[in-house]
Amino acid sequence: MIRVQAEPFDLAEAFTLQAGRTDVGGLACFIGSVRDLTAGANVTALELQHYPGFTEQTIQRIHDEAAARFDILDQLIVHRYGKMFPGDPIVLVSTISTHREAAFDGARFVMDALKTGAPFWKKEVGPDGERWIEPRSEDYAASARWVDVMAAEGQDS
Amino acid sequence: MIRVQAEPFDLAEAFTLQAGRTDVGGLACFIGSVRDLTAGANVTALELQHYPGFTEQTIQRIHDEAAARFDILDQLIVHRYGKMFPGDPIVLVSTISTHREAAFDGARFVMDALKTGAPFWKKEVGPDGERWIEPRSEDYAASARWVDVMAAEGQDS
Amino acid sequence: MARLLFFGRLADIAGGAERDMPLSPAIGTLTQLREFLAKENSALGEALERPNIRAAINKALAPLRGDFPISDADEIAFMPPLSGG
Amino acid sequence: MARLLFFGRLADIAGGAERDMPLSPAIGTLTQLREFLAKENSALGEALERPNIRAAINKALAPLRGDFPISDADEIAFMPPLSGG
Repeated sequence: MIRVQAEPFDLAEAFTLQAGRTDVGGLACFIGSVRDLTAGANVTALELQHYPGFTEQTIQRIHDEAAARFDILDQLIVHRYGKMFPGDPIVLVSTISTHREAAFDGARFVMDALKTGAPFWKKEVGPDGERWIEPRSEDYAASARWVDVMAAEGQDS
Repeated sequence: MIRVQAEPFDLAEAFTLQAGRTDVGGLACFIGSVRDLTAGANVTALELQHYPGFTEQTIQRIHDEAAARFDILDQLIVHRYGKMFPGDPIVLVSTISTHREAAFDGARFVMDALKTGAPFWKKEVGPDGERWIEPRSEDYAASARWVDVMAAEGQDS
Repeated sequence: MARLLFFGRLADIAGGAERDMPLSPAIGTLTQLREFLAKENSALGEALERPNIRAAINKALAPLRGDFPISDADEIAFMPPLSGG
Repeated sequence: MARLLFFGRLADIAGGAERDMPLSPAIGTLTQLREFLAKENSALGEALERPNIRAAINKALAPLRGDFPISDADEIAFMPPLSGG
């Protein structure tokens, strides 16, 4: 399931995927939060803009791609938009699988894909004003890595 | 922090690492649970034996190695022993970092290291009796991978 | 009436995140729209020239260059590099 | 009195997970202890020959083969492959 929302989410939602199940060997989850310092600049708030409809649709596509590529039983992606402050969670990704490898791979793939492929735009607010921020070069490299991995495994169709 | 205990643990403990902090960009966590089916055999219970003292000391060493190898701010490893049933969580690993890469790498390293390096012995109980189980060949490969990764990066001393 | 959407820094440059605009017959492709906008606002024109800008027509990605057709009922979005997660 | 600990399947083969045993002067190394145990219980002797068995003396890993010294006050653990997580 995917959700895009302005409201804070409950971190424990990460674990709802495996509630009542006995076929889950591993659950991997990731929480991304606002930091008070990025690239050496102080951050007092972060504003995430999204494109209603298009954002959900794009995240759903990332979700479906993860489901197709990895042996995961289920996954949850929750992403906030709006104004957030240091310490506030922005995104939650959780995956379950019979074994840990697919759970880890799935969660990491989704995070890498969100970083450069999810329609959000981030404005950092700091003591010196506001600035739009873009993915780091490491983020583009991380996304590209999955293309290489899949090509190497001959699974990219 | 590491803990080895017979009692069930609260999954939400995974998130205590980042409580009140504003320097955390990513938290990665993993929960390993008892499955009702392994390698095609039904499982009604899993008994984990440990070696009091030695088990804690070995997990502490894995913890310290993860801290040295990855740019993580903090980590939590909780591992149960004793009799568990399908659906019961066995292990919780949680890591926090400024960026997601180190958090993911740290959590995965710890899990891979626990699988083949933590002093526990597992007995599966099923309808056909009991059997001791050992790591899968994939588990040994996963542990060995980190040695290769570190050697390739020239960080293994 | 077409609806133009500018995201991220593009909204600052365009002077607003949304704009409703009738498309004259002379503006029948994304490239023609970009050229029209560049004439009005050269900073916006330059910003839309950058290679990492994406466009979506009615919430489907569309090539920003070339003669991708647009019509007067379309929602046309201009997006700088995405940054989720 | 030395304390022997057998973990996992080794406890089944040894007939118990723990055993307190005085070490005679003839049993001064891990190899000599293994040989002694093998004479008593050939199945255990064979199990301890397997290359994936580890030993720990007073909770520190020790090489199972060779002349690693042991003494009458030691806690000596024999461990089949570890499987955590």
